[in-house]
Parts: sequence; C-alpha cells; structure tokens
Amino acid sequence: MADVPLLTLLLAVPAAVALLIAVMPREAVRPIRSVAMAGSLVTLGVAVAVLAAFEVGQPGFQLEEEVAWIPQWGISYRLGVDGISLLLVALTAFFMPLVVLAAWHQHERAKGFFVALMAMGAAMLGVFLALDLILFYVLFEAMLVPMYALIGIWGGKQRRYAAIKFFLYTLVGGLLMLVAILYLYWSAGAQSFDYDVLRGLELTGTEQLWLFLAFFAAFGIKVPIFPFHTWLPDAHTEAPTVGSVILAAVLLKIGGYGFLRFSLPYFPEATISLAPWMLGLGVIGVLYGALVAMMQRDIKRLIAYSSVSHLGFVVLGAFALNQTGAAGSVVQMVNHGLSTGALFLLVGFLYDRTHERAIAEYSGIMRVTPVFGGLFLITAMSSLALPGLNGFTGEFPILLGTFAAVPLAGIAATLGVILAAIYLLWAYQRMFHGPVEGRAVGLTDLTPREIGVVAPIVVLMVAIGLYPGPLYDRVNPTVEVLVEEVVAVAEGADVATVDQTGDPAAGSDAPIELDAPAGSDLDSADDDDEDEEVSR
Amino acid sequence: MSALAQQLPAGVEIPEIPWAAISPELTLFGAGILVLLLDTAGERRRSASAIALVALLGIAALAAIPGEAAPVVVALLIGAGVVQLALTLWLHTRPRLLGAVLTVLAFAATIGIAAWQYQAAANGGPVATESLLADMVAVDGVALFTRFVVAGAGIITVLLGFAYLQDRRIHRGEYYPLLLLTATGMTLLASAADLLMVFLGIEILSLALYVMSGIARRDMASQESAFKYLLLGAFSSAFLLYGIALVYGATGTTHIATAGAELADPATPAGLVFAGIALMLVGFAFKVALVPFHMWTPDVYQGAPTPVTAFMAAATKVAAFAAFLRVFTGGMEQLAWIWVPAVSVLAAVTMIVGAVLAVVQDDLKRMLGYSAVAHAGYAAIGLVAVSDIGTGATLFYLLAYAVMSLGSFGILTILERRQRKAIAIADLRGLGQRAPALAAMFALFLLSLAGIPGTVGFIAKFGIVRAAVDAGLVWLAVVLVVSSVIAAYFYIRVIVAMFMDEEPAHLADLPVPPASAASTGVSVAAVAVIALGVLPPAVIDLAERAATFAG
Amino acid sequence: MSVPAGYYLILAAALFSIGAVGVLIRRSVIVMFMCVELMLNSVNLTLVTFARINASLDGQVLAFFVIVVAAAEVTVGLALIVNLFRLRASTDADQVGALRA
Amino acid sequence: MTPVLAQATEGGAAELWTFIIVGAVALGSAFGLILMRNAVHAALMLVLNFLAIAVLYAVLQAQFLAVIQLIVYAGAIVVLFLFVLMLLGVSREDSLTARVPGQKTMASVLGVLLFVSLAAATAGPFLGDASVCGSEEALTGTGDGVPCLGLAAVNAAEGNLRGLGFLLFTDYVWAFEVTAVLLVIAAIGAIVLGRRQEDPSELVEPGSTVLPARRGSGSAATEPGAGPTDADEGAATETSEATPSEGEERT
Repeated sequence: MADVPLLTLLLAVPAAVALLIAVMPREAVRPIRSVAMAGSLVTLGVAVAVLAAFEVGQPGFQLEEEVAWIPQWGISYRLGVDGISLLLVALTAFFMPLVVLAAWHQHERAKGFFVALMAMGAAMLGVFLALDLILFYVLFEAMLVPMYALIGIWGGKQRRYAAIKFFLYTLVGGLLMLVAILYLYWSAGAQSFDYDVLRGLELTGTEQLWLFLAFFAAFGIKVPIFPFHTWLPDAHTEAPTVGSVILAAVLLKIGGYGFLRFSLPYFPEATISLAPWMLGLGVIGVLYGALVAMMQRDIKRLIAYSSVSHLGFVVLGAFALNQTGAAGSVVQMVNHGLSTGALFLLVGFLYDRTHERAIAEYSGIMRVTPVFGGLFLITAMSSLALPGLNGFTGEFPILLGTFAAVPLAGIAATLGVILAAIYLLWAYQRMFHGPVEGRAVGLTDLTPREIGVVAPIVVLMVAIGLYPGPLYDRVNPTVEVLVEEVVAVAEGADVATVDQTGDPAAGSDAPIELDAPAGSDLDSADDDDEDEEVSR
Repeated sequence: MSALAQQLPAGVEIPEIPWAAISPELTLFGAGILVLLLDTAGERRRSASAIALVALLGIAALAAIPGEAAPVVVALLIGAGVVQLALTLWLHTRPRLLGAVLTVLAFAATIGIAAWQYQAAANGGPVATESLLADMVAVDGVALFTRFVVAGAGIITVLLGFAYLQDRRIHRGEYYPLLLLTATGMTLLASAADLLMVFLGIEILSLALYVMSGIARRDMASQESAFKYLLLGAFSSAFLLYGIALVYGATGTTHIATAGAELADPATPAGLVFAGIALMLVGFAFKVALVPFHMWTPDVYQGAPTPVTAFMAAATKVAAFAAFLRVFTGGMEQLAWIWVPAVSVLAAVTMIVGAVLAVVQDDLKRMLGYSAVAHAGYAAIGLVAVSDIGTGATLFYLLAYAVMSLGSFGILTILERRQRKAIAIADLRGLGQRAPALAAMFALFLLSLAGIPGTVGFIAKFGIVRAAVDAGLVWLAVVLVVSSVIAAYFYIRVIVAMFMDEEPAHLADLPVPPASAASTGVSVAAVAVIALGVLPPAVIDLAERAATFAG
Repeated sequence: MSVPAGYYLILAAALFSIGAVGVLIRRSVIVMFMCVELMLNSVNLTLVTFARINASLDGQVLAFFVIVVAAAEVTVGLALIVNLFRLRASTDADQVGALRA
Repeated sequence: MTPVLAQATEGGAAELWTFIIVGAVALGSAFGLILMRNAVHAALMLVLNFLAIAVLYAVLQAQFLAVIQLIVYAGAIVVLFLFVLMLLGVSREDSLTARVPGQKTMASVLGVLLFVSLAAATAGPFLGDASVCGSEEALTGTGDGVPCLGLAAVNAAEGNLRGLGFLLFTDYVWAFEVTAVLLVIAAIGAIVLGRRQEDPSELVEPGSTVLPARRGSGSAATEPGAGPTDADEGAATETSEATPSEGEERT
C-alpha cells in the first residue's frame, strides 16, 4: 500500500481520462461518457483508498510524495494530505461520478464537455493536495480554463459576460497571490517554494499585513467574501447545472481551504490583527447573502446568494481562531458542498424539464412530483442547518466558536441561520405548495438516473447529520495544531492586538471545553448530543 | 600570408580565423548563396548544383589539409555537397520546394552545430568563446542560445510560409535566401562583441526584413509596411550609431567590454557617457519596440506577409534583445545606475501601453503586434535586473515568446488562406466547432501569451517575475501582473469568439483547413508550448547556463 | 586663432538635429529618407572628429562601414519607393492607405 | 611618436576660416533640405551638404573618407535619389503643411532641445585650448579641455589610406567580410522589389493546386473572383483602419 503513489494516482486518473477523451472522435458520445464515468469511479475508488490509508489522529501531512520539478527555481512536485485537505479531497472525488451522471444526456459538444469536466477534477484535487506553493498556484489557475469553458460554452444567455467576469476576477486574485508567493520565496532565502519551508518564515508585521492581503485577494474572491462576491451569482446562474454544482461543491471551498492552509499559519500576526475585520466581513457575508437571497425571483440566483451566506460561516469559523470554529469551518465546507451541490442538481433537473428558473412560475410542485419535492425538502433542510442533518454539524460549532471569540458576531451570525430558514422555506412554500399552477403543470417526476445522482448525497447528508464524529476525528488534530500555533503568536505578541480579538483566554480555552471529547477521545457522539441539547 | 605579415606595422597582426566558432554564420550564409544560385540558375539548375558540389568539395579538400580540421568537418562538407546535388536532381522542376527543403536543412544544420558548440564550450572544448577575430565576436552562451532559437524559428517559418506564399502568389525564389541571410544577421548580432558588429548585425537583419516585408510587391499594405519599417529602422539606426560614436569618442574603442569599463571610469566626460547611453538606448528601444519607440510595430506586423511577421516577431526579438543584453547588462553593468531607471520606466510604460492598445484592436495581426510590444516590456525586466538570473529569464522568455508567436501567427497564416483575407476577431466566430484542433491550438497559444499556468508563457513570466523580485524590482513585477490582466482580457475575447459565438453562415461555407506543412509547424509550436510549460527544467538550465557565460 | 574639436561636434549635432526634425516635419517619403541620410552623415562627421581627437583611425573605419550600410539601405529604400509610387499610380493616385505620403 | 606629433600643427587660422565657411554651407544646405518644397531642390541641397562634409573630412585628416564621401555619397547615392525623383515625376508636391496641427512647432522645439543637449554633451569637453588638434596645449597636456591628439602622426607613419587598409584587413576583417552579406541582401532586395512585371503563375510551384489569389494582396488587379462580401469589407477596413497610435505616423 505504501508503495502505491496514491495521491499522484488521484490526480493522474482524471487527467489521463481527460487526455483519452480528447483523442476520441467527437461523434462517439456514448463511449466518451462511459470512459468519463469509469474514470471518475476509479478516482473515487482511489479517494476511498486514500481515506482508508489516512491515519486518524495525526496532525501532520500524510501519504507525502515529492519529486523535484524545476530544481533551479526550488519548485518541487510535492503532494500530501492532512485533516483539512482530506475531507475536501474526498468531497471532490465523491462529486465526480455524480456530476458525470448528471450530465449523462449532455449531447451538445459532449467531448469538450467531458474533457473540461475531467480536467477540472484533476486540477481541483491537485489544489487540495499540493504542498508546493507554485504547484498550488499552477493548479489553482489551471482550474480557470476548464471552468471558464464550462460557463462560457455550455452556459445560459449571459454566459460570455459571466465567464469573462469569473476569469478576470480569479486571475487578478491569483496573480496577486503569485507576487506574494514570490515575495515569500525571496525573503525565505531558502530558494524553495515548499509549504513547510515557507511556513517557518520570520516576517515583520508590515510584511505579514501586505502578504496576508495579497493572499486574501485570491481566496477572498474564491470564497467569495462580501465585496468580491459579485462574480458568483452571475457565474452560478449562467453556468450549466454541472458547472454550478462543481462551483458550489468544490471550487468555492478553495477559498476557505486557502485561509486555513496558508493565511493563518503563514501570517499569524496579521491574522490576529485583521481577524476582527475578517469576522466582520464574514458576518456581512452571512447577512447580506441571506437578505439578498430573500429578494431573488430566480431560484438559481437564490441558491447562489445562499452560498454567499453559507460561506460567510466558513470565514467566521476560520477567523474565530479557536479549534471549534476552525474545525467547524472545514466540516461546513463539506456540508455546504453536499447541500448546495444537491440543490443545484435538483434545480438543474427542474430547469431541464421547463427551462424556467423564476420562482413565481411554479406552484404546487409537491403534488405533481413527490419524489422531487421530498428530496428538495431534505436538501433545503440540510442547507438551513436543521439539527439531525449535516448542515447543523458544521454551522453550530462555527457559531459556538464565533461566540467565544466575539459574542456580537456570533449573535449576528445566528440571525443568518434564521434568515436562511426563512428564505429557503419561503421559496419552498411558494414553489412546492399551493395549487398546481404555471410550469408545474404536467411536470414529470425524477427519473431513476436523476434519483441515482441525488440519492447518494442525501444519504451522506443524513449520515453526517447523525454521526459527524469521523469527520471531526480527522479534522481536529490538524486544526488543533494550527490554532495553537496562531494563538501562541497572539499570546507572544502585543497585548493590545489580542484584546481586539476578545478575551485570549476564551480563544484558547473554548476548544478544550467544547471539543475535548471529540479531539481526545475520538468520540464525538457526545458532541452531537450536546449540539442537539443546545438546539432544544 | 607570411609575406603580408612582414609588411604589417608593428603591433598589428592578422587575426586567426576561428572557423569553428563562426561556422553557423558560414553555414547560413553559404546556404543562402546556394539557394539563391539554384533559384536564379533556372533551367541550368542541375549544372549550378554540380558547380556548387565542386566548390564544396574544394573547400573540403582545403579543410582536409592535415591538422586543419577534424575529419568530421570534411565529411560534413562533402555530405552537404552531395545532398544538395541529390535534392536538386530530384526536385529540379520544383524550385520553390527545393529552396524550402535546403533552407530547412541549413537551419537544422545550424542547430546541430550550435548544439555541438554548446557541448564543446561546456566541456572546455575547441570552440573559443570570446575575443575572437580581433575582439569582434564572442561566441558565448547568449550567442549560442540565440542561434538555437533563430534556427528553430527559421524552420517553423519555412513550414508556415510555403503554401501561404503560393496562395498569395508571392512565392519568390529570393524568399528563402533572404530568410537565411536574415538569420545570418541575427546570429551575427547575437555574437557581436563590438559595437560595430552590433550595428552591422542590426543592419543586415533589418535590411533583409525590409525586403521580406515588402515581398508582396503588388500589395500596398506590404509595401507601405516595408517602407515604414525601413524609414523608422534607419532613423533609429542613426540614433544608435550616434550613441556608438559618442561611446567611441569617450573611450577610444568600440569593444563592448573595454568601452563599458572605460565609460565607468570617472575621468570620462560625464556628458558623453550620458548622451552615449541615452542614444544607444533609444536605438535599442526602437529595435525591440519599447514604448514610445514602438509605433512601427503594429503597422509593420500587420502589413508584412504573415509568415514574415511570425519570423520577425520570434527571431528578431531574440537577436535584438541578445545585443541589448550584451551591451547594457554585459558591457555597462557598472553604469547600471544610469540606465536601469530609464529602462525600467520604459519597460513599465511598454507593458501597460502595449496591453491597453491591444485591447482596442480588431485585426488580429495588429492585436498580436501590440501584444508583441507588451511582451518586449516583459522581456526588458530581465534586462534591468542586471544579473545572471535576469539574463537567463530574458533568454528563456524570448524562447517562449518565439514559440508562442510562431504558433499564433502560424494559425493566422492558415486562417488567412482559408478566408482569403486579413483575420478580424469576428472572422473567428464558431471556429471551435468547425476546426476544433486548430481553435484549441490557437486558444493554447493565446493562453500561453496571457501567462496561464501549464503553458510556457507562465513559466517564462514566472522567471521574469522571479528575476525582478530578486533584483528588488517588486514594483515592476506588480506592473507586469497588471499588464497581464489587461492583456488576458483581449486574449480571452478571441477565445470567446472561437468557442462561444455562433458561426455565421458565410464562414460555415468555407472549407475546413486540411492538414498541411503549416499545421505541422503550428503543432510543433503547440507541443513546445505544453512541453516547456510542464517540464521546463532542461531548457531553463540551458538559458541560465547561457546567461552565466555572457560578457 | 584655431578650431577646437568641439566645434565640429557642435556642427554634427546641429546637422543631426536638423535631419531628425526633417524626418518629423516632411511629408514626402523621399525627402524624409534624405533627412535620414543627413543624420547618418552627421554621425560620420562625429566619428571622424573623434578619430582625430583619439588619434586612432578606428573612427574613420567605422565611418567607412556606415557609408557602406547607408548605400545598401538607400538601394533597398529607393526600390521600395519606386514600387510604392508605381502601385499608387496604378491604383488610386491620391490616397494611399495608412502611409498618406 | 612624439617627435612626429610635434610637426602636426596644421590647424591655425586657415582651418578656422575653412570651418566657418564650409560649416555655414553645411548648415545652410541642411536647412535647405528640410525647408525646400521641391524635392529636387532638396536633393541638390543634400549634394551640397555632402560636399561640404567631404571638405570637412579632408580638414579632419580623413583623406580617404573625403574621397569616398564624394564618390559614394555625392556621386552615387544622391544621384540615385535624383534619378528616382525624375523617374517618378514627383518633383513638385509637398506643401510642408503639417499633418497634425502644431506638429511642426513641436518637432522644431524637440529638434532645438535635441541639438542643445547633444551639443552640450558631446562638445562640452572639447572646447578648450587643448582641444585644438595638434596644438602645443594638446601635445603637452596643458590648457583647458580634453586634448585632441590629432591624426598627423598616424597618417604620417603609414599614410591615411594604408593605415585604414591595415585596420580593415586586421582588426576589422570580420566586419569587412560581413558587409558581403549586407551587399548581397541589398542586391537581392533591389531585384525583388524592382523587377518590373512577372507572371504570377511563376510564383506557384508547377503541379500544386492553388486557389485564386486573395483580394488586397498578391495580384490585386487581376484577380478573377473576389471572396464573399464580408471578406471585402474586412479587407477594406484593414487598410483604412486608423488606430490611436497612428497619430505619430511618420510617413
């Protein structure tokens, strides 16, 4: 087992499939999609193997692989997983076969579509696995092109505008990050882009501040954080179903992942001094996203803004600077991926039938298509963080963590949860209940294939909702080390800055108090029970 | 010879001829003359070829005098004679094809010789690297690297041009000799160790390019672009020359290294130093097209026949930058405090203006012309870094740019043949569905020009940024980033047209371009873009080693 | 009374500047081309003066090469001009695209 | 060397007067070149200028170049210019009005600035007593300015022509050989561009199938079938299209 380069295999399988499809004849739609399906199943298999090989309880990187790539410039090909990336890798691999299945009847330029899909998969997995900053950057930008194509070629009416907006936003952020990476390299003096080498740098406060902002440009746009979010609704709305799903399920996670992977450990001082701002932006994101979602008439746009809102929680968790929040943030990313991905899939199925996205055009769907309605309801519940479903298991720790850090932000974010319930249930009520009217008339229920796409996600939602322990078991050790590192700097640093983030004691005590059972005893059923109690 | 030597004044000696070091120039020039001869001989082509064989055999016989040259050289000379005779006998009714084949062979031979020289120089072998021919020539890393790039670009240019020139009825027999002679000028320029050789090199390559730009004799645009190029070229040469004259006046020499050291001497009149540097800078800025000395570029790129434009973009830039590097970074390193601020500002302005003006273009050749301006700005950053890292980065950048520009102009030659007109962005609508391979390759080149990872454009820009940050020029790196984003916008616009727009009816009627020599050339460039983008270490190594023995 | 070398350099600078201005203000391509030749000549004058100052013949050799280059350039340039005018005569006598000579 | 140098004192009043007169002619003819409306007159001014410079070369101890200047420049190059002018019949023309308003003023200001800075930079160090070539001050290294050593000694030793010859075939042998490339290109260029008319079919390989030539290029006038209408529009805009950068156009 140890001899098999699992992580490379994880990247190589979708990449090879993309190349294979690229040389297949255009007309061979059926073979192409079969190959894509087989490739994504193999990828999922490898991901399962990675999950199995991952040693729980270890905070550091595992299954590492390293080969010199451009030795003159200190660039290497280094891959590895830790608690933060493992779940996101699994999520990505999990979605790949579903996405292929969802696009089963993609006939228009199918070849290019599946090439883009597979290339996207390889690049996304690579981003989570890369432990060399240049490799990370290369894959980060490499995602741009297939995603751009997915939106721009197979998207809706405004696809060109949305695609270019997406491309330029991400490119700008990425390039600023590149300059920051180079600055790190230069100040390292170690002539290396290795993640760990750069992690140990001594940087002055000002340097940290600027570099933090440069990285923030890249990740903040990806998340997206409030003022940089405008590309997302456009991209989501115009992208084809599968594009929206990938965007929601995986791509947006890269922002949160980047904060935890780079911003926090690399620039602890800047993180601490800017954390209040980040929390503020997170809260604004949560509330703004929710309020704007409430006003949407287009169901896809509504979900897109709900993404902005839910990902605000990820930012909150990451910058609460305690273990509860950070671990919750990782789990929230997984959960948001599942629930929003499923929502986009379901809305996509609806759109396939009616070619209509306006909420007002539907009424009483539940009576016509009970399976569809039921699945939509469960997914929406998951999205609005109903206890017992997965959404709750991420958002609740985040709220606790935020509350521990800045009580006011915690309270404000809780308001966001309530708003989420309002807009989702309101939309559900408008579309699914009432008399059967508008486009709902004559609607056919989901086909077995479509059920097959959504069912695994729903199963996972329920499973995680009832028993989130395994997730936290894997996340906690890594996050614990990370938060300790940052907090250690905070305590060593100027007291004034610490005061801004709230009581430092609360910051470091909170995780011990709340997550001690989950972190140390590897048993988070308690955690779960506790959550339910609190919710009551 | 000895009798003459006795008559020479004391202290004057006839320099040794370093045949090995200058053999690429001799090969290119010789091939140029041979192709010209075979073309002009008309019906008596076979006799001319036989005469050429005799001449080559004669040279081989001279080289065979014991101790003069290695047996392999003799064998190569005889081989060259036999090959050209065989080809002539085989292709004597198809003179253009004969010329093309011989040209490709000559370029390939140049690459081979340069590779051997590189090998030999690296092992301390028989190729002298500097102070050759009375300090006129320095066959160092910069020169060798340039030879590789120029010869490679030459091969691809021949492939791109063949059918295109026939279609436009401008397939003159003199085209191939001119191509070879231009390349001769470029390699001469890149190996110049004396300002006089810099001047002559620039003039040789420019003169040949003027003629090649104007080879479409009945095309007004081509004639205009050629004349504009000539006039502004001569104008800028005058500035360069004035600068050289002042350097000579201040130092009493035109040898780059000596003059550079003399100029740095505080006893040298400061006015002459400043004015000399400023004027040479203007001259070079014209040649490599830095804003505000760029105004010829878009017109000339647009007007010249497309394969010529491709060669101009790819090879001229390398040669001109090689000389720029040698004179400024190499020769005047100690005076960096004078010229680095000036070139930095020029580079910054160039990057921004080039990108911004490209955005508003509709004609693709013109757009690529402005993008060439922006790319000159990027390459210039490696120059102002004044370090081996910077020189290596610039060399690698130029190689990358050569590949990308050959590819993209190559695509344009194919499309121009298909549509029988200059290509505007609107003409590309729906190409992604009509000719997916072609469109995908074009997209690849454009993404590479934009510097998207996975392509050589990214690696090259990365090297430049690295050199800039290393030299403490972070602000230039930031300007590069800003410029890249602006530039990305217009590259993306083209990709949008190809893949996301509907194909208009009149374009759908046109045939899909079949596979041809040009598409082979483009494919080679595409493979290079990816290969160098994914696994560049070997070539980076080459560029960096080339940079370390410059001077 | 005698002539310092600087006088020649001033004269050369004046001729160079006049030539440059000529290229900028004239509309006739032939006259512009002549102005470039004037500039090259002024450079030659500079070179020859410096040769005298430095007491080395290298400057004169450089000037010699400049003359060769100028001759070659004029050959090609005039051929292009002839061709341009011929084309213009055969197509449209007044307006010639971008050149507007 | 030193004893020979001592003899090199040609300079003096004769040189001054020569310089004043010939310099005035050179300047005047240069102004004439850029101000004469008639291109033929301008060309004649150019000849005058070249002749004046040839005289200066002789004064500057460059006898060989003086002769070359006469033969090549005045004799060949300007004659070629005149020949072309006559051939094309463009002797009238040129209104001297600027294409862009104020361009003439701008150019003149730039020219004056260029002159002042060039003159100050280049001639500044060479205006003192010592810069009088071959003067006592120059040879002894006293007086102001960078000393002008003068070529008298060098020319006396080998002769100007012989000295140049030695240099050309020793230090400059490679440059000299390389000019061969330049001249070959010039010859090819003149042939390629100047050849009167050729049969377009000669430019196509026998046996190769080629579509009719495109519009706006190749055989523009003789072309049988133009492309689709859209293509024509494209070709038209291609040449007439004005871009912001063309404001600086020179030709």
